[in-house]
Amino acid sequence: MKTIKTAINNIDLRRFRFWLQLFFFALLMYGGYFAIDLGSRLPTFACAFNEAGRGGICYLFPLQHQLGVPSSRLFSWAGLAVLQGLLIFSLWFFALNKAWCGYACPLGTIQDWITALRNRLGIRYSRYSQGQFRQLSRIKYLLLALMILIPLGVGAALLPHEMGTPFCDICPARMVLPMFTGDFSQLTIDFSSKTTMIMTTLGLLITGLFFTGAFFKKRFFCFFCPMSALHYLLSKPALLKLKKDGNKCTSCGDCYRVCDMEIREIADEVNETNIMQDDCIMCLKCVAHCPEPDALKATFAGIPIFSSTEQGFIKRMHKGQKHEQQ
Amino acid sequence: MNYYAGIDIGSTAIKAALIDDEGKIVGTHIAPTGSSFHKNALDTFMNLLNQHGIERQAVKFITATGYGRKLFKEADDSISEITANAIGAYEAGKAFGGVRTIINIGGQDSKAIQIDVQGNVSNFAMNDKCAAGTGRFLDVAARNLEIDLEELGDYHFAGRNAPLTINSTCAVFAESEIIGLLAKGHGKQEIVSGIHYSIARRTVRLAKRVGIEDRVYFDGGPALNKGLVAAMQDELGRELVIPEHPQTTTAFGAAILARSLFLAESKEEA
Amino acid sequence: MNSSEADTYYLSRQAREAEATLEQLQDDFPDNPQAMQYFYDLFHRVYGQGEIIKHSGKLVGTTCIHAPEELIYAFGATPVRLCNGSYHYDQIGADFMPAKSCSLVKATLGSLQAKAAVPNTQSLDLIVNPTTCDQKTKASAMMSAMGYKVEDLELPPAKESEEARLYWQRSVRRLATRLRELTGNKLTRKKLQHAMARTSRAQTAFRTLHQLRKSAPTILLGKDAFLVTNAYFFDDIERWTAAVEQLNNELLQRQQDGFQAAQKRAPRILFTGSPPIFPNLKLPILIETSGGVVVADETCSANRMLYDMTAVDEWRLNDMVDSLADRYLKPCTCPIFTRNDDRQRRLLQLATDFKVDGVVYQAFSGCQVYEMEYRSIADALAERGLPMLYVETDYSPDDMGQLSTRIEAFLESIKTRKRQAL
Amino acid sequence: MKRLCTFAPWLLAGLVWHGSLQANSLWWSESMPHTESSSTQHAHGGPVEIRRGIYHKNLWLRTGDSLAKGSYLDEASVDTSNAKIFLLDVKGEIKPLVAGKPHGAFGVNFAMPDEGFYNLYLISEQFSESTRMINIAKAEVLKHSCREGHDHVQALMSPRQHDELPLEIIRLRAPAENFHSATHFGDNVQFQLLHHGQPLAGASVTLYTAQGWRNTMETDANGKVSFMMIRDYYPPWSEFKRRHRQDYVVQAVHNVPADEHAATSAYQQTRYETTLNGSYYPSTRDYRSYGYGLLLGTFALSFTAVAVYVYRRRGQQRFKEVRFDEDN
Repeated sequence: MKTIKTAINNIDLRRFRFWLQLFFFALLMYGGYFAIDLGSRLPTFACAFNEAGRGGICYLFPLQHQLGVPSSRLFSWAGLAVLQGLLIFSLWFFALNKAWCGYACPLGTIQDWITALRNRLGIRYSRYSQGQFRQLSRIKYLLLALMILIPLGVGAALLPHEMGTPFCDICPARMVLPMFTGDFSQLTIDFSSKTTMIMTTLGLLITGLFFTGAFFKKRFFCFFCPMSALHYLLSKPALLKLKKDGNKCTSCGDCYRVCDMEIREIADEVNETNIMQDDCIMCLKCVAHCPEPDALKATFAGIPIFSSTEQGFIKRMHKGQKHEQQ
Repeated sequence: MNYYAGIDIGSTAIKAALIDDEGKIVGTHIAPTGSSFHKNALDTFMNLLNQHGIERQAVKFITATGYGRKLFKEADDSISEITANAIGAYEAGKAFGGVRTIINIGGQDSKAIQIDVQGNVSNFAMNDKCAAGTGRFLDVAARNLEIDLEELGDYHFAGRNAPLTINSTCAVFAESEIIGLLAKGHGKQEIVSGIHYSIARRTVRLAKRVGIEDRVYFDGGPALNKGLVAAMQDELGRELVIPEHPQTTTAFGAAILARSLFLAESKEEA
Repeated sequence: MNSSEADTYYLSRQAREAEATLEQLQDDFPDNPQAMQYFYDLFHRVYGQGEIIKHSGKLVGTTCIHAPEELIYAFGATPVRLCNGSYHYDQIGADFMPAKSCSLVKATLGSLQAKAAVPNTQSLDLIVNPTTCDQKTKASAMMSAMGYKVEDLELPPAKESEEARLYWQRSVRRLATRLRELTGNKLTRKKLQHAMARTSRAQTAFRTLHQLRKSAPTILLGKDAFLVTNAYFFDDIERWTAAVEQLNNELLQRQQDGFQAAQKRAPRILFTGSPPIFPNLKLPILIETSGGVVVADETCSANRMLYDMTAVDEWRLNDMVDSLADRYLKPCTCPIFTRNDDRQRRLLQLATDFKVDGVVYQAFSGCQVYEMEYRSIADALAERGLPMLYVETDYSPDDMGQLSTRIEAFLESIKTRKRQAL
Repeated sequence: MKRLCTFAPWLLAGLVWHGSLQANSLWWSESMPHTESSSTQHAHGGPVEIRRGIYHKNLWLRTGDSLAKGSYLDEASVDTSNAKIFLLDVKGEIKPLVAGKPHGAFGVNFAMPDEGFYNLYLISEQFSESTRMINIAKAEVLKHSCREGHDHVQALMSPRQHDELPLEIIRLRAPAENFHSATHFGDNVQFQLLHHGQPLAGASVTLYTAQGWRNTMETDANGKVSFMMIRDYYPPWSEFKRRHRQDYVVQAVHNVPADEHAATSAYQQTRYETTLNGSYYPSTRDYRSYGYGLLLGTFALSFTAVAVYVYRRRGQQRFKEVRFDEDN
């Protein structure tokens, strides 16, 4: 048992994560062609607009539809469907916590590929300053609130029907993901009504911004994603947890340095054991880059599955130096 | 009948103590350290034996302590004077109902030791860098005032008005300050009590660093000086436990340790 | 005496002091590991005979652990740590330093002042002086007054905030520019990566040594460990790493054989506070001759200098230089920073890892930052039930008497407590 | 406003003048006689009335020589006494219906309990000089509600025909058609002309749109004919409605010499005329513009890229930031 444990703790996380992300990407983007259907309550961006290939549907799409029904019906017994949807979403979510973002989300995977491309081109990545970080990380809650209120407004006939799925209109995944199954129809401005025109324009502007952002800033969009906000509200009871033993931490800041989402608390927080933050995508790069044995670990239902080890750290950092032997 | 000896080779005086099998004190002997302390230490020990007519072989175990402990070849074992003082005070203190804090003012240093209920040293602080607040300070003052050490006590109580505040923190400056006060026509009594209070204040500050617990044991040569004891009690605000031979507590502690080490060794052999 | 004889004279007094300490290290303790012979000879050659330190490219002296040596290596220069531990240079330094000031800084300035300094660094091309404690910061003006080129590496007074971190990263990058002007070489990704690899190999060797010293009963005395890390100041990094790896193998062998470097119930001491620098290993030697054993330390001449490693996300120049900056600032437990929570946590963790019985806290007289932290460290350790001995000393050997009394009393109190606990 | 106009070539091909709508042509229509908004709701099969959960469909009979001006019937204008109206429902049973006057015009209202296609037929017979004229008006209506789910759709998709009918047009399904798909401008719609259930080759079939465009094609060997739906909805941009419904009627005329049937009648030939109505919507290409979409997307991308580049370059000067160029 011990050897398996050390073998896991010393794996090359970068390669493991690349293949796992590729697997989830294929599952969620092309699962449909193999008649895979994981249902419509997935806590990740399995985009519904990728009709043919999708292996399941991102929960935000049906959520907005359900909230968009006329208020009389929504607040009647029929409204239970929303709670039922939320329940299934939570069950899916409790399994992997925010690892859905770090490993499963196709949009996240694409952003990681863009980052890898930037790195190969030798272009420096940007970081937010601390002030920017605090303001920007509030946007996702604003988007989540809008995503819930607008459909309610549509249901109460305050807003035009075309705004039924407001977030899906502006979400870059709607434009980017169908492209991977050859469907470029989303890259259009819909002039059929003023609302759709504005929403699709916003969508395309954000998609343009998405590509540049993802190029310069690691995991650019995950910062503003309402799904991550929704995740965080449910993240307490999740099974997969990120634990830190503050006593073992020498606050060397390695975890903060490699964190794609630039979360400071991971290095500074030494009292809490559960250090899950709202921006965290559980990519576990921090655990891989922590030299202190068992200072950081990911536990599934209490059982540590991946914890930081000194040999693992040294192996990974050596791997980074191909020229070391010269 | 077995006997056990403890020799405390201090900076100014060599003290030897002898105890019997039950740990009762048989006798003590004090002699000035002088220059060749190795010979003097041996002589003090032999004098002590002769006084009580005990052969050298009867003394089963000798423990040396104090500055010269490592160089006294006769000794079977050596122990630091802090631990020895603690053991000695703990034993002697039992008669007074147990002690927890020990203040020792030696010839060239002053120590404050805190012991726990079993008598182990839990914390200690030493001032051995500066002669102020040590026996040396009293010797210098007595010489300047041309008074014998033993009379210092009486002068302390004879003083009519309030003791002067000798604020010098250094024994060398204190000398010039005393001469200055004499020139101003202050009485010797006020100066002596002033000196006692200055030493008392310094020593209590040292003790505070260690933490003062009930029944404070006060030993070392200057403990014989009643004036100083009064000043200390005034500063501390509590009674002090003074043994009748304050100078030999450390040597007594070393002797007790010698006995327990010997008994432990003999038990191991048996 | 004209200057050359004076130099040899100084050399000889300095050499005698070093030789005395070396003899103490070797002869007062039975069965030292064979692998330590490399280090004894190294110190004998460098300190005793004043052998010149070989270096490739420019010689860059650093007065603190905060100067990133990987950066200096990457520019083709060789770093050498100038902190000096000899009482002899302490006396020379005392001429132009206040009476109650840190012996280390006095000794460093003294060695820089003496032309034939030991370790013989000949002509230093540049001194990188991180602005850590007050006395080292003020010392930089004195060094430039002596004619040395000095680069002040500005260190933030607090390290928790993001501004401090960015400020420090800019300082390190400015150092890189200065090094580029000095050496004329261009910083490339390959060179920096190569330098970081060498340093991380050295750190890996140190960490293995660190893990090995956790074994109880202990297999290596603290004085040897300090000598090993002190050798890192000036020795060639690859030779040093090889020697430490050899020592590790021998210690591993010792561990398997169940070898005991000290008696069974010797109190295991954690050494912290002002750094013991050869030849001022007076306190560790005293502890170990009085029956204790220094199993772990938290000082900037050993653990704090080599323990924390650098993690890099993208192997690109900017990211690597910033990672280096982070590694030298964030984990540092130096008392010059405003808060010392990291240091308390580090000490408590070392105490648990190494099953430590007592802590010896050395503070050079005149070093206010360490003296001021004494109270908070004492409370933190008392909470854990760990006895701590606070020793205020300097490089002069004449307080050995008082020190030995304190050390012995402290060790005896631990021994009786341990016997009680059995 | 660049509109993709794909039908220009077709228009220029010239019109083949065959049969055309006469005054007595009959066809079914879903458009309301007068456009007050009643309780109809939009469903997948077009406007329906939902009473106690059961969908009810209204269809009105119209006549005239052009779709747009086709007039609604009231009792007197056309002799519908011998008109037979019946409904071929999803299960294939035939249920005769009684005409009524829903919303004040001659039409029929029937319930559609089951999911699937309902065929409504009206057969009326007339005589004039020497020909017997049989007019058949057919309407194919879909009933679907998403609540019923979508697993049964494939089974009910295929068009049904009624063999006794002398002449019938059925609309053939598009390859991946389901209950949610609709005909759009520019789509190819295929029909099949059946004579007593057998495909009729060589007959001419004409498609009329509400704006008056029409096109006539010959049926091929197995009676199939396909039309490209013309785009004839050009509202000013702001009034464009994505769900604007356009009606069309497909008509076929077939003359048969008299002797073929009852010997006693005093006519030489029988003229069968059948119509099938339907509707179509604007295609997505009409209101979706790739041009603007890609323009905006690339503008946003390049603008932010340049902004970041300038920020990084300017960022260097402001702080005297030391940056290393990565190319070595």
